[in-house]
Amino acid sequence: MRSWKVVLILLALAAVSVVFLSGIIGKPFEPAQPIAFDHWQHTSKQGEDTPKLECTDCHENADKSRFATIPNVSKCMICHETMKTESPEIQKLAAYSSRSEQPPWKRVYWIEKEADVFFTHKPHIRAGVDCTTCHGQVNQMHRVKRDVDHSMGWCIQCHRENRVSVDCSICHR
Amino acid sequence: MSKEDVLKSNINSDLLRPVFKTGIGWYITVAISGSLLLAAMGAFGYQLYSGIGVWGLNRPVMWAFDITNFVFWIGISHAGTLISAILRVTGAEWRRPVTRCAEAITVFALMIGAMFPIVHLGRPYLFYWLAPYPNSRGLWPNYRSPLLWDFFAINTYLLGSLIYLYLPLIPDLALVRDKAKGLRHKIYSIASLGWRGTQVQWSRLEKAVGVMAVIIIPVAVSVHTIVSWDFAMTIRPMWHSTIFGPYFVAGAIFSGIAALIMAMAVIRKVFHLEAYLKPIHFNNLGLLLLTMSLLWFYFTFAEYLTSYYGNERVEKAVFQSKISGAYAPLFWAMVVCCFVIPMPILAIKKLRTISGTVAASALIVVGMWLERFLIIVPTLSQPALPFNWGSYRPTWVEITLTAGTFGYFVLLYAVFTKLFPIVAVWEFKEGLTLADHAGSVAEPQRLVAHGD
Amino acid sequence: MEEKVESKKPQWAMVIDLDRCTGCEACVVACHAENNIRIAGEGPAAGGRSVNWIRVERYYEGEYPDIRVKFMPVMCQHCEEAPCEPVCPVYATYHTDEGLNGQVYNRCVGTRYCANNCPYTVRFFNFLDPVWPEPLSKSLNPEVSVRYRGVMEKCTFCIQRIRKGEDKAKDEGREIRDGDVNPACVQSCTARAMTFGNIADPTSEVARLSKSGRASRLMEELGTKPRVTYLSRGD
Amino acid sequence: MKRREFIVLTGVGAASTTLLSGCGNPENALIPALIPDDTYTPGIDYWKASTCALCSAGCGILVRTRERAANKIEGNPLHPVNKGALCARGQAGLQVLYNPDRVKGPMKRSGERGSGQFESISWDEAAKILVDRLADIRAKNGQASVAFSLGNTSNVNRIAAEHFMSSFGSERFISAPVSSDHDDLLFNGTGQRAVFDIANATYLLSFGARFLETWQSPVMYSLAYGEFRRGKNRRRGKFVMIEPRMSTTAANADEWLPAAIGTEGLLALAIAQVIIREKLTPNPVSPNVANGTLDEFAPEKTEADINLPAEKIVRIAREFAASERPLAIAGGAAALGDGESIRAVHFLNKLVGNLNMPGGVFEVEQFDPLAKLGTGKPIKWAPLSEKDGYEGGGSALLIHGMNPVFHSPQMTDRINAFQFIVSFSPFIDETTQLADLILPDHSYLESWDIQAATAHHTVWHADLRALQPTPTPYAAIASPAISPEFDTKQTADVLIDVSRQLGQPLPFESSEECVRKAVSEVRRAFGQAAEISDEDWKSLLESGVMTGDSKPSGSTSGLESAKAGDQPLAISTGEPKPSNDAYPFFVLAYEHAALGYGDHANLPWLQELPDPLTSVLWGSWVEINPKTAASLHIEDGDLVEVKTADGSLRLPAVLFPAIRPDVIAMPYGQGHTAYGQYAKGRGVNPATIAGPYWDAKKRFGVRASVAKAAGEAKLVRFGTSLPEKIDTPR
Repeated sequence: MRSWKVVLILLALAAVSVVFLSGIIGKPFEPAQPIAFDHWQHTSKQGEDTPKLECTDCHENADKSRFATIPNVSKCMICHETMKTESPEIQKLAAYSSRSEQPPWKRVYWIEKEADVFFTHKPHIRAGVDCTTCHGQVNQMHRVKRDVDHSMGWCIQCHRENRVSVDCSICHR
Repeated sequence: MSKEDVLKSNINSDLLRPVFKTGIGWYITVAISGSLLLAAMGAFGYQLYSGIGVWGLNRPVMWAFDITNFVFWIGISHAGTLISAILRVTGAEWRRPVTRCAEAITVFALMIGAMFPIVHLGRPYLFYWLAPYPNSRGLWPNYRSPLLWDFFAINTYLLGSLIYLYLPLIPDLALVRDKAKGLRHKIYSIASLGWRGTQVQWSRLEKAVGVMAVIIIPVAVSVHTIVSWDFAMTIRPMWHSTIFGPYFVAGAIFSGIAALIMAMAVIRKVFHLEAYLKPIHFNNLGLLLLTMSLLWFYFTFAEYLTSYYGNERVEKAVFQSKISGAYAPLFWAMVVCCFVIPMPILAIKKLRTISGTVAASALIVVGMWLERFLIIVPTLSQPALPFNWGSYRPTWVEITLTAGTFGYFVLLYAVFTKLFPIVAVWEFKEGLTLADHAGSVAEPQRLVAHGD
Repeated sequence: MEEKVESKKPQWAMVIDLDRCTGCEACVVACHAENNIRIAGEGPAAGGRSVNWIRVERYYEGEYPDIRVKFMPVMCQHCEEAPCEPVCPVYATYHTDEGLNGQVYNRCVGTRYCANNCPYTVRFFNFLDPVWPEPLSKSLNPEVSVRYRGVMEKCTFCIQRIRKGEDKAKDEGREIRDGDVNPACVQSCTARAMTFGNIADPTSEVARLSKSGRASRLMEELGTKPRVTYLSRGD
Repeated sequence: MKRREFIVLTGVGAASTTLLSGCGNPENALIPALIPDDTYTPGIDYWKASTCALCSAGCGILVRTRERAANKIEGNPLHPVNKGALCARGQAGLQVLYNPDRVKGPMKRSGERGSGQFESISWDEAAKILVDRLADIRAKNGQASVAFSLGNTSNVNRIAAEHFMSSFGSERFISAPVSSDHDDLLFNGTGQRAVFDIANATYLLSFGARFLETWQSPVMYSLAYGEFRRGKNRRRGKFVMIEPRMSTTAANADEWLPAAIGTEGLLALAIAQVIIREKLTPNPVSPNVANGTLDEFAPEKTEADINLPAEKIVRIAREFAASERPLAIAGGAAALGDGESIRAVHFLNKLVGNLNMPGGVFEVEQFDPLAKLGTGKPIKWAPLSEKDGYEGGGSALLIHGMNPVFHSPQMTDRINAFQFIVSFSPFIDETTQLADLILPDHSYLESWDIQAATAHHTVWHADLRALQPTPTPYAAIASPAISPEFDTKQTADVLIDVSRQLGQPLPFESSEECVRKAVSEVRRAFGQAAEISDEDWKSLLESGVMTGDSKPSGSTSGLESAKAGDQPLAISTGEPKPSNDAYPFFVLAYEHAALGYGDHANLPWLQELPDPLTSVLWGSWVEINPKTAASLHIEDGDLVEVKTADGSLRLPAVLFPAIRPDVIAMPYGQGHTAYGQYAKGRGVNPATIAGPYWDAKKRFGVRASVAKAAGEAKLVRFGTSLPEKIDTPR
């Protein structure tokens, strides 16, 4: 009788912890992209002929606009017109370019519309915030995954630490 | 056997009959009140799905039936606990058959009243944002808001009232336990918390009930005061009034007693408890009601006179809309219902019969609902800048919700009488014993719960 | 880091010259366009649910034929002692360090208490979800939330334009100047009856005008300390 | 299921505390908008210059676009007319562009004519139908069988239409039959224009000119009015308005004089008589008035007709003449008839000598470089109401920027008589419903255009301590703010296309080329090289405005030689007003400040804009003096029936304290039977009982009866109905 109760309690506990732990150690969001673009290869790979790009080289509007923006295929083709043209992924890219289409990239980070958040890249870049602060070590990633949990508390904490305004209307309007 | 003895021997069977025997009338009551509740739930579902726009609210009338019902039911809830506690603390003997009936009203009215602050929200599913709990947003509720005070006050009152209802129930639960069999026996065993009727248990119960009675009085007073502060803390004409605290408390007790009288009359009739709920109870409560009626009139008069005398533009607009404007029919109906008719009925001894007091009570309940409505809507519909004056008309959704609250109340009450003796058996017996031993200094003999 | 909380934030305020105001209501439509204000439609408007963050109130004085009309644009007065703020149980309305009466739609649970405690009746509730038929929705301002049902809304002094102005000043590495920021109503005003600016800056136009002999604030006696100053018509 | 519905039903709300959630990726759809190209960066505002087309004032606008959609219209600060300000109508232009009821592409009639049934076709097919039918009709009935009905439209479209008709060989241009406008009356139809320096006036007498709402150029005059009231370095001007019903403009006046309807000219002469007899002006007066010929208009003799006390008229006359820079303007009911009233009012200006003076009347300097782009032949506009235009029978009607069936429902049959009707309207309005072919024009925000004129400003020059009248020639260029939202085509381009197919190509290849040629003309006029560099062209499209040199104003010949003042005696003493028991009231049908004469009834922002005085929205109403209403037992909001000899209308009554007891007033604007979801079936059309808006004589002289009618009235108000008072800042 008693042992039966213990077993029941243990089972319940196990169930609860599975639910909780799965939330914590669950795999981060890591969508498959139409082209297997490798951020590491473009930014961090050491070698003679590696480009070692800065984030803002391709996400060129981060310091001008609300959005960092995703590079136009035509931008990729500036280099890839000639470089690594034998790679099947680059051939995919070239195919998009020749059809003057953009690859249907999957977003990794976004803000729910319901949150009414008007996040703007520009002031963060102006203030010298490193891209990795909010986006994780994308420069080390082969396929981009969501590494940072953009909860409101997380935003506020950073604003507080850096003595930036935490006025609601900085983000919500 | 004397009449007294007959009564004594029948106490248990009389008072426990409703618990064990179910008449067709009960089913009909439950069916009717239940369908009212279902209709209200349907209306609320519709409101959730479509938005609160299905109500008749508008700019500037942002509160109407919702908050009227809230204040009304919180007011009704003052019937019980407060009356029973005051009577218990002051040792009024005639209270004994009345207390449970009253306390149940408190809990149910409070449950219904407390729903409205959630129901009336634009986004009801976010009501928990009012609760202070650590969250990833790093946000806390605003302790300056009277609505938050409400949140705490009502929860405290509900909790206190539940305890205050439950404590004196224990011996009676044990009584039912002893009479019941099977599953029912098991449930009541758990509910009666192992009550054996020992001397120690009795004295602890007495003490606990006594303490709760003392505690619950200030809580009850504070609850309706805080409800009144929802209005009084604003700077709206005819809301911003220092008198509102006591005015609301008086009004609450007023409507509460009226509700109690009606409930008692129904129970008396339905469960044939004529021997327990006697004309004396109605007479005494009637006198109390008379006092409150006079008190209510005094407050109302004082409140309106100051507005009238002050003759301030913004306040005058509201005042006039009530006295002679669009809300005049409702206003004068309120005065008639709360004072003009009930006062003579209750003041003249000949009329202060059971049916007399019930009639007065029914009018008072209606009148007090109107009073809440007239506090809220005329002020809101006549803002300071006259360009924005508006009006209000309820939709079927609000009317259904309001009707549903009454259905819900009756349903809860019907179910309660099914589960628990509506007249406190032990308290009643205790009263009889006390009366038998009147003058004796000896420890009163308990009429023990189990078996006789 | 560059974006520190500064000790001296601009304090936004507005002055409305009732002698210039013609009651043309250009400000009303400008506000609708800038702030994604819903089109209520005939039925809801009849039920008192049309939304006008800024409205032109009209009052008659005198009897025919010696009758005069007074127009008075009224929007959120951004009171320094705003009655709406303390009553909100969830801080959905609050005071910003720039002296604005902020409204966070996403935090609002919809008690409507703020609207009931506003003596100016400038708060508007979203009783139902707004309807934006295609392609009308394309004209929505991407810098402003589209409010959904169940939340309160009101004039923000065009917070998005204030932020834009501040951002520009910061880009240019300077303090905010008079004329950097103008809410949509002020920008559109056909008779230049409205002036907006930093009242903490004594050289600003609003600071100068708010000291005018014609200046008064709406229902000052309530102690709300409105940030909107009206200049009376005078003769 | 939408996410919001899901939230509601599951009751979790915004329980997810993170801004990001793992399930689904609804934002993927936004990715394309996040990809920049050569011309566009997401998240950044682009401002495009254009010209407002919602009235004829031609204010300069800037359109804010983001993510390739227009989201705001503001006044162009560089534009000399509106200097950055913009009225309610102008702001609502976005809803012309994004109106859900726009015609999405070319269509041809598929059902009976007037049934409103159309089927979509391609532009090629549409052009073919047009070419074939026009060629056919020309072959059968001659060149003159094609008529072009041209209302408010862009200059580019107008120039294209001119060339098209010229090459077609037809001269049948039909205009909105505005009998004669203010300036035509003032200058006796010479084409000269006048402008009034309200900003610098110290005393303004307006005889019915609603210059703050609808008259001529409301934004320009509103800006001037602001200065008139509280300009720097000047005293507050006094403004007196004469009008039978208080308009929003009159509501701003220091004094409102409800003279009897149609007596504005009489009142002007009465004032003139006082000025002359009391020798209040030092200016010499022409001999035929000095010798007392005006005496018959003495206030004492005319006060009964004017229905104002003589003392009041004398006082106004003295104030007017004594003021430093007095100014009189005429409009509304005063623009009635053949101009007698306007000239009588203008006589006051002459009397006080304010022609070409600061705070006075200016003749607008001619600046029309666009004339060189036209055919060179002046268009002979035939009014639409002229019978000979409608003998029909095998002729074709091309109609653009006009909706005669709505404005004058009586005309429906005559339009129906045309064998082939082509509409260029972007909306299916009442006239377009009769069309056989719809070739939807772009909205003005998708079109090319250019305007050129002279702006007159007299501004207080602080350094010189003097007023500086400075006419400035300017040109405003409108380029498409966004790419076309629907499969529409600018009418000029359609005409270019069709002309080419008919073998008579127009002198420009596209509307853009037309604008470029016009810019060259303007540059030539400004003494610049006609050729424009790409860089200048780009910056011109951004700024939208080019201005020439300002020079002090000179010519007054037009104003001097205008009939004004020389023959003021032509005015009759009051309109004939036989008392009429059957119809005891005058109907005043006036232009709705926001909806105009109904052309903007399809814009929801304007429908929901409360009328400033009555606070009515989304409908029609009739204003009645409360005393009159009481005698008729009519209460505010009651349904009433207004009857004239032409017919009757049922609409809600509004008790309006600022209207003459013998006048009832109702706005034009509503009563559409087509024109999209926001306009259709709303309110009533006063044109059915008071005549079309262009028939001024009829409009201000129609008699009517009012009676309470059975039924529910639909009266929607934003503000309260009560004429309450309030002790707030005034």
